[in-house]
Amino acid sequence: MKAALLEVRHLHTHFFTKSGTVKAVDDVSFSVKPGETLGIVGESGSGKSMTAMSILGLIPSPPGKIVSGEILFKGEDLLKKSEKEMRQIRGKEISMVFQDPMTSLNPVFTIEKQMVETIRAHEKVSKKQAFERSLDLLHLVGIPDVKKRIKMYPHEFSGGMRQRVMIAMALSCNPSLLIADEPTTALDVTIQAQILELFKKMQDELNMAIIMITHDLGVVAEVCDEVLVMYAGKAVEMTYTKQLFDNGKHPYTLGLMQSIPKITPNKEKLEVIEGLPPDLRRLPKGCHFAPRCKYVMERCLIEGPDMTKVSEHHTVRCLLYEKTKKAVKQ
Amino acid sequence: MLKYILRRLAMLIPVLIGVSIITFSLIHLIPGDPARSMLGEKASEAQLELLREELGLNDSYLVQYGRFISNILRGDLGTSIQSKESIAYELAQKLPATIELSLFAMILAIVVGVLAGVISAVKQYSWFDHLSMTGALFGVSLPIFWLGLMMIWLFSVQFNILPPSGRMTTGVHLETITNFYLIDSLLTGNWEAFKDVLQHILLPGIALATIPMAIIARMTRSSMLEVMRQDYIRTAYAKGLKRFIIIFQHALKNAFLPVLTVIGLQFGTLLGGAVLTETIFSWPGVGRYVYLAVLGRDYPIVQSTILIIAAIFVFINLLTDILYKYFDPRIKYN
Amino acid sequence: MSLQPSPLPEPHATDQNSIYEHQGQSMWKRTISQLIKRKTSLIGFSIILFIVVTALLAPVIATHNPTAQSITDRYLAPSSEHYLGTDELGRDIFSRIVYGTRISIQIALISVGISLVIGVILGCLAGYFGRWIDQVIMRVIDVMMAFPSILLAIALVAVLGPGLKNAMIAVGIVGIPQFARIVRSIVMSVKETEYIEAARAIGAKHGRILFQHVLPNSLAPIIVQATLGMGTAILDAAGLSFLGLGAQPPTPEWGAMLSDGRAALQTAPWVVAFPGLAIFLFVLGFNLFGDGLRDAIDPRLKE
Amino acid sequence: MNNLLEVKDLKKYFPLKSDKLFSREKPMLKAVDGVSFSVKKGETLGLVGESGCGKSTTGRVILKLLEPTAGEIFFKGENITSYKGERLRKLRKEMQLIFQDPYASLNPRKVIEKTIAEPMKIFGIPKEERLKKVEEMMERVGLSSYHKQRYPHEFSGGQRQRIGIARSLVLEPELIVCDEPVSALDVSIQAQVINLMEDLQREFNLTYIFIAHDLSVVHHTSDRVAVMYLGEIVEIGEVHELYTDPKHPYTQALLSAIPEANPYAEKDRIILKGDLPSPQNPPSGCKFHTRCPFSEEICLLKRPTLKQVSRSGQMAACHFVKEVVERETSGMLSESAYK
Amino acid sequence: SKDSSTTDGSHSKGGSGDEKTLIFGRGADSIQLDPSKVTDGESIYVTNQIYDTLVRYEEESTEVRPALAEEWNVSDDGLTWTFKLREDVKFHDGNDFTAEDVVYNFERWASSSEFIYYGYMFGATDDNLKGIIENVEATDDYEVQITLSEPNAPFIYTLAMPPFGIASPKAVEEYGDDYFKNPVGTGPFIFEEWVPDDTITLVKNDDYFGEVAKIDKVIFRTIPDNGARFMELQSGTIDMMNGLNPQDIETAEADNNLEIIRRPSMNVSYLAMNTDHDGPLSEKLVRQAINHAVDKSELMTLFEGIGKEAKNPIPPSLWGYNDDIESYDYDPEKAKALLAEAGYADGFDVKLHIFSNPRDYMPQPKVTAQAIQEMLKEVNINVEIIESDWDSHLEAVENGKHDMAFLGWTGDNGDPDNFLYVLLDKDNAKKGSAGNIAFYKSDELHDLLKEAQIEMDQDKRTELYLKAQEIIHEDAPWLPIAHTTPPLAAHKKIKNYQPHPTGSEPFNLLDIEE
Ligand SMILES: Nc1ncnc2c1ncn2[C@@H]1O[C@H](COP(=O)(O)OP(=O)(O)OP(=O)(O)O)[C@@H](O)[C@H]1O
Ligand SMILES: Nc1ncnc2c1ncn2[C@@H]1O[C@H](COP(=O)(O)OP(=O)(O)OP(=O)(O)O)[C@@H](O)[C@H]1O
Ligand SMILES: [Mg+2]
Ligand SMILES: [Mg+2]
Repeated sequence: MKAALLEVRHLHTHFFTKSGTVKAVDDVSFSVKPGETLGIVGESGSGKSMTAMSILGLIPSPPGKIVSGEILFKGEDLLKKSEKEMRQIRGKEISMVFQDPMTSLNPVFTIEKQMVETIRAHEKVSKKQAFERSLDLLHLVGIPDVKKRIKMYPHEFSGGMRQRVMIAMALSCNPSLLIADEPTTALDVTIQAQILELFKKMQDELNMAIIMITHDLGVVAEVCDEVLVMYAGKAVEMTYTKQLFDNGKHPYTLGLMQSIPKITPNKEKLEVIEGLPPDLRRLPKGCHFAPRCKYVMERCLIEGPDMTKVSEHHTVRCLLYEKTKKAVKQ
Repeated sequence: MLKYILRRLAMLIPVLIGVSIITFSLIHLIPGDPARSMLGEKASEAQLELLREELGLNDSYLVQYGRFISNILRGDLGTSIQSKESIAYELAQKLPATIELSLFAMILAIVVGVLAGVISAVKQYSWFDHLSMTGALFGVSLPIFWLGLMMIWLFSVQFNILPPSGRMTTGVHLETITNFYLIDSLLTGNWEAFKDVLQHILLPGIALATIPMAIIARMTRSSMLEVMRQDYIRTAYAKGLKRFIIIFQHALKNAFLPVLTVIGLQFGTLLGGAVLTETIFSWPGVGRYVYLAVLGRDYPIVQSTILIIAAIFVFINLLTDILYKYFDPRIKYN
Repeated sequence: MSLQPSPLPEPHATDQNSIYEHQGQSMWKRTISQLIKRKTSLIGFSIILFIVVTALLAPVIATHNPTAQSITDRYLAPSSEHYLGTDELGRDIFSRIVYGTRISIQIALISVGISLVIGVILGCLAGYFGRWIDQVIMRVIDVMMAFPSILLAIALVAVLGPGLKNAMIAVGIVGIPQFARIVRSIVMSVKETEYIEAARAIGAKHGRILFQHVLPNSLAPIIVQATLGMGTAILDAAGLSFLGLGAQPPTPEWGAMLSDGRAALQTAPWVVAFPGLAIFLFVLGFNLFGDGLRDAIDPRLKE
Repeated sequence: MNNLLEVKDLKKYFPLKSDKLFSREKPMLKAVDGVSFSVKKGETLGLVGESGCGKSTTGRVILKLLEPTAGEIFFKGENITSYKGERLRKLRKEMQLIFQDPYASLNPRKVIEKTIAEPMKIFGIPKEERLKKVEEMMERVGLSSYHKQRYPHEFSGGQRQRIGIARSLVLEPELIVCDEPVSALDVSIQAQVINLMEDLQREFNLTYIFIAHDLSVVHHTSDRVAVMYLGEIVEIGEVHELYTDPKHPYTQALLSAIPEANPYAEKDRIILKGDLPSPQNPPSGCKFHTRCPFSEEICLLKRPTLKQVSRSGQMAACHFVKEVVERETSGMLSESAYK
Repeated sequence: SKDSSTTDGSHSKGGSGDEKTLIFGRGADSIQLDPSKVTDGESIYVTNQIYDTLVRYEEESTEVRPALAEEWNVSDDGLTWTFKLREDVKFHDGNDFTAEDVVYNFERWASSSEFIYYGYMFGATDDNLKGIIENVEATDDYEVQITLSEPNAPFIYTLAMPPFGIASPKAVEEYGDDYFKNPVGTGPFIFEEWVPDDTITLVKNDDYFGEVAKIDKVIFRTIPDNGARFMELQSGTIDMMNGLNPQDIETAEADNNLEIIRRPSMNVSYLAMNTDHDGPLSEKLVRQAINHAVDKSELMTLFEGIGKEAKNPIPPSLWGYNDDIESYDYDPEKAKALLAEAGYADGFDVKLHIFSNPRDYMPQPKVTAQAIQEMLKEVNINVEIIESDWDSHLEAVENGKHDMAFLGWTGDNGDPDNFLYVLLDKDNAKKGSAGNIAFYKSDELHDLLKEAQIEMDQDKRTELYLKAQEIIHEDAPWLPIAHTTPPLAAHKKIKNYQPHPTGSEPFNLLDIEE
């Protein structure tokens, strides 16, 4: 087995706001191996983005703070690095693509400027060289007419094109890890297909690890090797993609999969997870999902479960499986 | 771009016509007899009538307005009733003083305001932030005529370190080239004069700069805060750029746009404030000129000067619009 | 910019959307609690309260008759008899400033009232009906905005004749464009919201849409602008009085007091200093409170 | 069955501001450009397409919230295209709208009771009846009556959407245009709202025009589906047929692009090249030709019309699909979306 | 010239150069430098340095002494005046001064109504632009004869007024319309430069026929604000100033470097009551009551020592002053009684028009007005103060729009006629251009004043004027307020400065000693 490229252990990221502490990331652990794709799914506000931002050390502070945990990248704890060292990692070792391509590029600079400065921030190359490299990268991600396009401003690009530019920029220093935070959510389906295709192609060519954040199980099924499911700041289930779809364990995961309409000939009534996601400032005692859970037990309202191994490479945070844990232990 | 400028210029025409109508009608509603102002207390009724005829004051308003406009288009701003001097000439004499003071104040306001705003935003809730924002709040709440007087009292009366009035000490020699004394003294390398001029411009400059400075600082701060929240700033961080570059290049260039508009509008405050400031500091500029003309009901001056000031203001705003376009590639001009 | 297809909505439900969360009738409750939390707005509110109470209780607070002269006692320095000294006619500055609060409040209310009423009407018409109505109104506003405001006020007072009443009218007129523009832009953006479309879809008429939906939702920024406008009005009116175009003697208007005391700047600086401080405090109060109100009502409205 | 609504060659052009100072020809944005379809009573017509293709505009024109540039709208057989004033207001009782953004579609200054009651107030329904109806309706959409005096911001997105639905139902309309009613909601909430809408449809015998860009949702909710591209309908047909046997290359690409929640699915994706062209300046001929993998010369020159491509009434606008009047199973391409 | 904004040498600062420069600060700029066309003091103050008149006033009085004319005589009928001119005089442009030049100037003044003072002093009208001056003739290269149409007692004094300064005909012709900013005379100083609203620079005339100036250069600098001007004086950037705030007198006196110089008084400030309006002010009793109701000694404190209570329209320094008249004493009770007698026991409302800028004879109009407002309140008269700038004020009061108004007068030529006839004769109570803004019409007074105008014997005239003042006192159209000694402030190094009662004086005797 390959050694993990990135390993996150018991990450806790909290926001200390006037109206209370938001536990945006609340005990999340996972690991990513080189060349593999990890998907993180979960509903809005479940802490997906903040997990990613924690890795890059970009939690807005104040009010945010990484309270505890370890983030080991190539064996070194990123949380112990200085701001200057982190700057050397961001954009070079780990780069990121954001959800909204319309707003992720600086509107007042040309694409050229934004590409070139990224390269020159990390490598001692001339402007000319950086420019040449930018042209190559843009070409690689499928921007037509690169020479002309590179002189343009972001607003002159469509959403899909901008996302390509973002990806090109993220790839400019050959990162070993690419974090994509809902890179296709803002795009139309046909464009989304293009971008997902591009991701696959890039991964094949450049052999980097990808963390793909999404709320769309379809995307997960399509591109991810492994999946982490998050709910209300907590990691609730992690396993291989196929395993999750075949044999998902957590009631939330199950509910999620049943509530999306599928294109099948027989239309049934949709299964529904009743209720609303909790307010992260006022989390219920015990299991956070308990108020919406079909299988809720009395214990669930009192006890917060830990991540439990249910099988090789499959962990779940649910009291239903605690027995299994004991069994495995024995 | 040129097309845009031309279009914007064309759009100014109705505004300028409106401005001219307002100035014209305002001044014609002012009670009082200009002929009497001109001839003084000892003139006879017949002399007055003669003069009225001469000035065309007996014509219909429409005829007078037509004459007013056609004269202005020919660069003839009329003649002062009191001094009998061509107003265009007198304005040309006083405009440099006002422009120099306004620009000095504006540059002061922009430099200090933007810097304070940026630092406050970057170090939100720090002592600097609190201090400069309190200062800015005081700045927008201060009556500048009072501030001017208090500064005179403090610096001229109590400490006697800065002069209370004028542009330059009488007797200091200065070759004038541009009529902007600061520039002229630098051009001729006349350090004594430069120091003297600087001392003179300091107090009125500060008084005039106070409000724009405060507003620019507040605007810059909130605009910076807004921009710093934007996705592309997060992108810049994620790219591993230096904080300094992110703040002063990526953020400031975006944050400056709304500030630019405010700067344009603040020229209005400045030109209006010049009336008060120039009066207090005996600054021989247009503000004092127009105020004295209002008091003396030298209405050709009031009419022409207000028109010119409004036109200048309108053009400054046009200029900021164009600059805006220069800074913001997104703007489509329609 | 506006014609590009908008990106698909983000599937956010819990965070953001503060612009909506901060509205609603209970906005007032929320606003008040927000205001109380903020030190600055609380200070601003206290200042305003202090001024209003001073105005109400002027006869009780004042130590002297504000217009009573005692020429032999002119230019007395501050003392226990005259807290803030006396002016050129031996009048008690403290008492004059105390009574001056009444005038200042009156100026603020009347001037802002004029700007508010006319500005809101114009802004609503322009923003709601658009087309040529908007064109006409906005061109007029453009022309008004082409004049530096103090200059326009001076010109207006020159026409109307000096005096407090005319100064208030001039300051009010000069303030119209601000209101009209703010109201217009709010009305335009509110008009585009889906709940207005919903109202149209259920067959509501213009009057109902305007008064039941558009105006109530435009109220917050208007109130903020009105609060901040009070400070500006006082400053402008004091400026006019300072130039001799505003309040006339023996009215204890602060700007006029300052102007009258100017000749004695060297010998009796307190005659100038205190009325100026009073203006400053008054304006500061409204600015602090207005800022706080804006932040409390909607943080996005900032500046 | 009767057609409740029929739309013929509907067009909506938005004037664009010209770049030139003086120009005779006003540039136009053709948001909806010749759309025809009909909706039967009690059915749900799905309207899908990429962002900006004119779905919402179509919905709004039908409701006469926007004046059509050209074309005709028949509602219950009556031509309502030129209805104005009072007659139009009467019509509002029968046609309603549900919005996409649950945050923006409720007046934040009104308690929800007033919001829900407002349509009745406008139509002069007495207060007593109003109150009763509001309570009834709230309960029906799953809100408790103690919610009545609350403001919209005190509700979650899903709940707000329920309020919006209640508002559009109180007048007991026949037709409801739902403009992406669930796309702003989280997956788990989305399902709740979809279920509710389906229940209501059955209960009140409603007719829906269901606008969405999510093909799975449309599939789930609709009886028939129309696919729009740049202001035109490129394909329309019964839902199963359309999804299993899409005739138009665009529909095919669209369907193949949906990421499927099935890790075992091995799909041959049709990846379209390029972006959606701008409706300000649409391509000539077949508007899809710039992205179509099969485009030929004729596509640049001639605009294809909708023609029947299957016996059951499926229609597509492509030069390369055969017109079918008889029963015939042929398409130029056929690939099932079902796996 | 436009390319040099001010002069070189900074004498005022340290006396390093050999040039002696006087920097004189004042509140307003000159309007024109052609004295024959203006009436404002600031213009005349400068032209008085540049021009000479045929005769000049004595240094401290309004008696006349030779100037351009060495000697003169008048025929017994008082109609023909002969002037013998100096022969050693040159204009600043180098031309010799001759009798023809005098004739030219008189003809110029009589050519148009633009020459306001000429018309005003010699009774010119639009129909008769010459007025009482029938003929001016050069009887010799250096002799001029002036023939009048009627005797005019103040004639010779009038000729000493600065507006009648003799200009160089060549220069007048050469500059045409621009002459007003290119003045050429024969006076002790030569015009050098004018930067409007800023400075006017004059240099000494080494060829002056009289006492050649001790200083090399005079710069008049405009600093509108009284306080600011005083601060400049304190910091030494100007040497001398007029228009001192009364408040600053004490400060100046306490300053070791400064000195207050008081100009002898030849003015009066008053409150005129419009007798023309129906209502209380048309009643003599009411006007007397008002005179009784105002405590002038109290008012004088507001004049900070530069004012003296007035009881007559003419200042005491003038001949013909009637010191026997007894001032209305301050007695509110009596005032109330008089009001009751007139039927106004409950008082009445009245408007008082005042001007905003200080003037020599009334340094604090607004404050003074407020003081009077308060005093009249004691006797139930409610005064509303209406303040306007000088021009609007004049316009309003000359048209009789006021109930009561402040105004004042500074004598032009040291003749009582210049006060009494101008300010109180019924001839001058015409709406629109009234000098008599009380619109006081007394035939008795009119006859006296007319008689005095043509009477050439000074003693007889004195009699007439004494009588006139009695009538005025009794009818009380005015509340006379004060005669002031307008203060100037100067550095102690300024020597030999002798201010003249008429308000302006040449600087040729003045010197600067470090
Ligand atoms: N600056 C902040 N202050 C306070 N709370 C914050 C802040 N930023 C994020 N949060 C909270 O942290 C939680 C997790 O946010 P995060 O952005 O990670 O969610 P997400 O899973 O990415 O959701 P989405 O799908 O909407 O992007 C949310 O509840 C959010 O409200
Ligand atoms: N009022 C308007 N003025 C001008 N153009 C408009 C207007 N409304 C819509 N458009 C344009 O018409 C086109 C179609 O818009 P429409 O909102 O109908 O698309 P849509 O299919 O609903 O897209 P989305 O999925 O983004 O909601 C777009 O290009 C849009 O920019
Ligand atoms: Mg996120
Ligand atoms: Mg839409």
